[in-house]
Amino acid sequence: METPALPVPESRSAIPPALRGVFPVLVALPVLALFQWALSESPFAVYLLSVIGVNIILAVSLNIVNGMTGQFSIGHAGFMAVGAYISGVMSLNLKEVALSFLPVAASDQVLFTVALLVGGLAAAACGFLVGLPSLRLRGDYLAIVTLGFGEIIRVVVQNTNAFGRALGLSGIPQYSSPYMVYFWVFIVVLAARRIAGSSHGRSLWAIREDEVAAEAMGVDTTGYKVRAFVISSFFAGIAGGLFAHFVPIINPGSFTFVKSMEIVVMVVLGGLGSTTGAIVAAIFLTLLPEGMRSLFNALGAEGSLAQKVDQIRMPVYGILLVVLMLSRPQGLFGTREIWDVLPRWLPRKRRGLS
Amino acid sequence: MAQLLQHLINGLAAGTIYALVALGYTMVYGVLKLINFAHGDVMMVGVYMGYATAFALGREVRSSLVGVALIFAVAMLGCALLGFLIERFAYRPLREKPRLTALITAIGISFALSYGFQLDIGFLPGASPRAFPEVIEPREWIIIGDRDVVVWNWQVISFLIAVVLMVGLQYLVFRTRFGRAMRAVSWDHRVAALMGIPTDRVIALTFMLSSALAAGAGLLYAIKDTSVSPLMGLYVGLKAFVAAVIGGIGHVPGAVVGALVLGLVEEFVVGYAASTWRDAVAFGFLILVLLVKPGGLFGRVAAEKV
Amino acid sequence: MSAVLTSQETRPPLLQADGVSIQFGGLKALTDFHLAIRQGDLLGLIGPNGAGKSTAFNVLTGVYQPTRGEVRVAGQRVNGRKPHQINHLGLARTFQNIRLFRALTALDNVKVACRAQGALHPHELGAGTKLRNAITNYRDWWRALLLTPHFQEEERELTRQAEHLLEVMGLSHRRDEEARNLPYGEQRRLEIARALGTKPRVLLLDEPAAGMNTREKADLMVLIRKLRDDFQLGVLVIEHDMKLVMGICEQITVLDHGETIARGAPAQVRSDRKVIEAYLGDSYLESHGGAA
Amino acid sequence: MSEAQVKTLGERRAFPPLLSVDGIKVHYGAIQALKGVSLTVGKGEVVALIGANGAGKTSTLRAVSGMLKPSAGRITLDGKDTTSLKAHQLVPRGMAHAPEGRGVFPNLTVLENLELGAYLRKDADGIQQDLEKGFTLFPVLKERRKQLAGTLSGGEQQMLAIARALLSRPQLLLLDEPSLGLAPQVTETIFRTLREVNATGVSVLLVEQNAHLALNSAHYGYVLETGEVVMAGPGKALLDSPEVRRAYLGE
Amino acid sequence: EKKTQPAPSGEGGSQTAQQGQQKPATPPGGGEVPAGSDVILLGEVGALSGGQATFGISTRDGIDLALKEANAAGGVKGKKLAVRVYDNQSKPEEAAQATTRLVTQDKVVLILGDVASSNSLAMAEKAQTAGVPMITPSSTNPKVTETGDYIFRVCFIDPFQGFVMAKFARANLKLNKVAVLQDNKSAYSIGLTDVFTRKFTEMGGKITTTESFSQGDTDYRAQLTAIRKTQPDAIYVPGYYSEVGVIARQAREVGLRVPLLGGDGWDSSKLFELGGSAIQGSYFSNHYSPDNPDPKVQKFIADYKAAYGSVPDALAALGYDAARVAIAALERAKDLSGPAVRDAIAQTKDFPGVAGTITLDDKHNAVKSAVVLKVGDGKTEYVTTVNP
Ligand SMILES: Nc1ncnc2c1ncn2[C@@H]1O[C@H](COP(=O)(O)OP(=O)(O)OP(=O)(O)O)[C@@H](O)[C@H]1O
Ligand SMILES: Nc1ncnc2c1ncn2[C@@H]1O[C@H](COP(=O)(O)OP(=O)(O)OP(=O)(O)O)[C@@H](O)[C@H]1O
Ligand SMILES: [Mg+2]
Ligand SMILES: [Mg+2]
Repeated sequence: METPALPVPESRSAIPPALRGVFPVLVALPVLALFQWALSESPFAVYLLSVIGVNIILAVSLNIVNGMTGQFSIGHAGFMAVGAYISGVMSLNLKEVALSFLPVAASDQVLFTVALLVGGLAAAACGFLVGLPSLRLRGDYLAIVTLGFGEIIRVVVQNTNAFGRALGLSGIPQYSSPYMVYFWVFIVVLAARRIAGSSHGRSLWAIREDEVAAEAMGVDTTGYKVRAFVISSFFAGIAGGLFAHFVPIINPGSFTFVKSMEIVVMVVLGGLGSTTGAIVAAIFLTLLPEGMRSLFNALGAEGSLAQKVDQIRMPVYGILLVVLMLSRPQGLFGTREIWDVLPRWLPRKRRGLS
Repeated sequence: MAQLLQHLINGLAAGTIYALVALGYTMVYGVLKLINFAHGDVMMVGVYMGYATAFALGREVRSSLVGVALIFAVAMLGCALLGFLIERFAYRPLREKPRLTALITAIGISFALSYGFQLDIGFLPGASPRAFPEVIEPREWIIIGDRDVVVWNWQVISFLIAVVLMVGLQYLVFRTRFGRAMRAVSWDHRVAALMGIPTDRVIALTFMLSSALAAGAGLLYAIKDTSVSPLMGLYVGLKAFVAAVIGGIGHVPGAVVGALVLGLVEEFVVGYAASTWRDAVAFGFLILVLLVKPGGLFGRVAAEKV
Repeated sequence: MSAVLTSQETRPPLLQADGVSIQFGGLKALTDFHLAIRQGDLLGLIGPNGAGKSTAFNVLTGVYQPTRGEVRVAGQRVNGRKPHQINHLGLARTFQNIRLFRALTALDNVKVACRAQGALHPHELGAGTKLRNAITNYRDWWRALLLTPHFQEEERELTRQAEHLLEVMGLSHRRDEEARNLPYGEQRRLEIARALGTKPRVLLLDEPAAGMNTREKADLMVLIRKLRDDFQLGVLVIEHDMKLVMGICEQITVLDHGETIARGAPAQVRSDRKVIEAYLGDSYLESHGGAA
Repeated sequence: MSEAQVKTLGERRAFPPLLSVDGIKVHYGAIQALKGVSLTVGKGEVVALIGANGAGKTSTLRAVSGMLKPSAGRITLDGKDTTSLKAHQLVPRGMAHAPEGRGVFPNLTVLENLELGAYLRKDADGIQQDLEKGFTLFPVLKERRKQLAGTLSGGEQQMLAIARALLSRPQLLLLDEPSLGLAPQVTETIFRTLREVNATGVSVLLVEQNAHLALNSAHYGYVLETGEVVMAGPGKALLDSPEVRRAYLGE
Repeated sequence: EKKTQPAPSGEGGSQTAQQGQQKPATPPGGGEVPAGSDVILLGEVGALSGGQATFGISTRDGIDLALKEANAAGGVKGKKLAVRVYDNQSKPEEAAQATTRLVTQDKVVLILGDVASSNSLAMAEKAQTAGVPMITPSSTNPKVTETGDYIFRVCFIDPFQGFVMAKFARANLKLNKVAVLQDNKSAYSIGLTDVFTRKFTEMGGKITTTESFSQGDTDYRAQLTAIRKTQPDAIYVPGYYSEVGVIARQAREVGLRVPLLGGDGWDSSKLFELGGSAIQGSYFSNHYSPDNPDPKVQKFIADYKAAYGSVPDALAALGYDAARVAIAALERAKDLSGPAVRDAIAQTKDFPGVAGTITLDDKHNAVKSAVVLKVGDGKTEYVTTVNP
């Protein structure tokens, strides 16, 4: 019944070891294409799913730092902003450019991917910078540095003409598609799971549990912390890039510390360290406000009082957070994953190596 | 020169308000190691309580000494009660749980209060800012030259209040039995209970004190800047929190010094450099301080005995 | 005894402290501390509470930086090195207040410490290796992300090693139990297993028998000897249980107020007047009958 | 439930009753740590509780001092039911508990730690006297009175914890492994102190790994095994019993 | 290599600009009301919570009033009007989400909103893609209507307003030196600053300094002290009333006695409360003057007061106008499909709004005159009208 806290890659498997690394990707690509096709008639579902996907990427990536490594970062929106703006500016400038050897649509996707990667790498570079102080700073002090960093990014954007200042960047081509978003969701989840199942993941958990002991057992704690920040902010940057290409307007007001907090909420609500928990929480918290909207509509939102109802969502959201946290303080799944807590009759994940 | 002096005074005045709010953060952090993200919003609620009282009292009464005292009393008591309720229902049940969970409920409370007060339903005030009535009639106390340098009565008053409160709190925390109990609870409330310390009561009292302090700070803030709005707690709260960290969170004089320094830094950035970069400089300064002194100006990073 | 000593001298010390001192504020926690551990040694470090024993461990392992003196591991000066680097040179320890990774399983606790390679050679710590380390590191991350066969093989190898260590320490039945749920005595043993995972040359044990009953202590004595022999270690033990220390250590260093007040074979130390006054107490003499 | 299985050796000296623990059960989540433990401590009596690691000794003390609420069973102190009282409510009734892991407040100075021990006392003079007494008992503490307790060595912290517990002038003192990590000499001191304190009428419930020491200084002892009392008897009698000698003294 | 496809900011014509090249946008005309339905559903997205809530709420009330009046008068094409209002929390991504929902799920025929241009831009992208017409009441940034042919506005744009105040300051007030205090978080404020600065210097004036603050601030003493040093004749504060009132007080406090100048963001009955006596004697450009004796303006003011308890501000007036332009267009349109409604709106000419007569030009912007008002004791005084 008690499952190991750390997932381990499967050992008994029909897939030859050499293929195991890429196998999930090979499976995912056609599935995503199907998914994309199924959605083609429903712009709102596409939009909502994109938001959910971006939030999943954010939550899962933040979980690498906050959940696995036990560092307390509350500036994730800053990294997201870096990715969003860098890739956004790139796409705006390359809007009229196409690769001659490809059809226009394909060329756009290629350029978009490049823009995403550049944005992600820029965010990763920032993550490296922010990770460095973790050499000296612990806990809440590190948290406030990440927060400060996020705010600095916001101010920089707000004062840079190339980034559109307060108005933000508008008219970014809407290249983002559920296919792309969920491809990255897939990548980030896979990466998080594989990190968790490797010696790197164990080192991160060790840092979370006891930094002094980890260091004494030969874990380069600073190095690992910095790398956790780099990876986590890379994906935040990717999330930002995806976000910029479907909204498709970005504005400094979208990347405030309130946004960072929302991501932290997803991670904690899901259960610190639980990747599937972060996913479920991200889905739930994104759908919650929209669900309230549907509820109010069903109650007759065209009435006069109902016009005031939509703004009730935010305070209600706040109260719900309190209630949820009180009823499940360890997060949805604690540090475990969904298959560890689902009832037994569901197909269970095989025990891995350990 | 005169301008420099004026900036100095402005900076100190702004810092004073940060200081009063920061003291509340520091106190709660001191006992619970909880960053009470709802603190700024409690302050906001306090200000609205004072606002309502001021209106109920009418123009005459509210600017009398009794009136002012009454406004402060209502707001501070009201907030103490609010603080008690928040602690009782949102934080206490999570005391044995991981620290981050309480942080999330704090965020939840913060959202509920700030966005809740933006509603224009029932007694809630609605989103638009209001002018806080003049309760302390602003008077110029020191004027140099052709109003080159002006010091206002409320600037001096709030500065004095901040200093007195700081000294008082420092005394409370380090010289009294209650303060000792607070510090014991902050380390390990289970063991503290073994000393006969009623931990729940100590924590509740700390919260009430810090919330009352927030209300007082908020009123001084509203008197100073005359404008009241539901999101005011968010902005002031964030800055005050930064100030508390600069000083070394959990450290009482540190909070005050950190706040004054932050106030001055912001003032001088705006006054002499580019006002657009104020927030960036403020946070940059914070990061710089932490890099040099990882526990803030006064805080000690508790040397962990291995 | 003296014959043994001379033969030891011919082997180079794996861990050496030369005139190490450290101060906390005004407090001299450790003064002019000397020590040399060679392979096969089983040394003891005793002294009254607050004498500086744990501090000595902390200085040796890089948790604290000495204010004066030099620490060498495998001949390499390690002053200023981080604990993990010193650990890589082959120095592992346990903690007086157990510091396990509480939420991790017993197996994972050990796996954290297990690394593919053994202790580094001293020159591998020199300048210029930083870049190489960084490259190796990122390469390892990629291997983990791509689940390369090499990575899978390495994971299996780590698991095998860790399982073996658990078995050696008699903890196999606790493999998948979270560390925090283990009884105290098993937690102590798990700490030792974890330390062994780093493939050390020298093992430092800080009060390994604390919280164990007499019987468990007796078992531990056997175990420590066995570990030394099987893993070819040098071992340094801090312990307040005289039966254990006197029973297994070949040489004992006694600290008091940070200063070394005696050093020698158990019999010698036991009858040293200064040691009796500062540490053992007269009643110890009475109950053990070994008057000087 | 397990009352019948307790093997009792020898006669217990009669003390007026003080603490009585009656069939308490304790759970940590799914783990049941105590499966119905019963024991009594008389006024002026020293009672030792021995048992292997994880037997539930600490849990028993925690339940007695109100740190844990037992899920079943009853605890009475001085004739009053205290089962549902919280820890801080038991202190004024004469309970003092020096917990496992010492529980000193590392962010407070040694002196402040000691003063907290006397938190509920109002007699400044008496406190001062008891402080001095503590300092003569443990002179190191006097030297270090201004030092933060967190930087004390392990043994020093243990002394501080005991001195602090004594400062509340308890009627019943709960000690959880007081000799843990102490130099032999200090262990001596502590057990001597324990006897002295006991001589003034304070009852002691003592948990120790060092069964030899504990049973030697106790009037009565209980042996705990996996959450149950399996044996009880006067200290000396237990010491002589072959089971105890084999299981806990390694003979 | 250049793309062969046209840039998406297609204008005029009936073809929808295709934003997402990978698949064709939904066919235009999201607004088919189910046959037999007796309600025409409009959508509105506004900042009802967050930093800009106070403006969003005024707008909503203005729109609400217009719809009530229209329904009382029998509705449109024999059907009642209803509006579904979604909050965007003052964030563009929420605006985009709410708009997408309105145009594709709720199938509204037309969409209204918002104040802040970045939110309106996000809405415009989605409305344009879905082929649902959108009218923004009060977003003054030129970019908004450039998004595509389905996007309209009933207010003038930043360049015009900046020009109005520059001209007024130079020609009427004969000012030489003006300092600027802008809201760095607001695109609107930055836009006005840019135009004002350019025009004012072109006309021979001098900008002594440009300082900035962030929406939500309440302490402007540092900026004002810095401004004071430059001894301007006036301070241009193109912000919102929520900040301007306090700025005026603090300007007096640091010894600045010169008038403040501003734009339509000032217009609110709250300005007098927040600014007290300090704001008196200042000027701002606006869409309409409540002093306007025109009966339809006075009726609007009276009705609004009766319904919501305060004098309508410019945002309420513009919300009201936007809704009425929309209603009129729906009435005119041959059916309720997107292109038909779009074409009907585009034909709006000499529409008598309370905030000026509205004619939409070929860029879908309202060509209107602006008024300059002077702040008096508890009310504004009409000073002059400036024509485009
Ligand atoms: N980080 C620190 N800051 C200040 N003083 C310290 C620190 N670490 C240790 N000390 C002091 O150094 C002295 C030696 O402590 P140490 O822990 O080495 O003792 P020890 O010999 O291990 O004692 P014990 O047997 O009780 O564990 C003690 O007096 C302790 O108070
Ligand atoms: N906080 C806790 N959470 C979960 N299980 C616990 C906790 N504390 C104790 N236990 C379990 O309860 C059982 C009894 O523990 P307890 O600490 O009372 O034993 P003990 O006799 O004091 O042992 P030791 O000699 O190791 O101190 C053990 O199995 C232990 O693992
Ligand atoms: Mg020690
Ligand atoms: Mg125990």
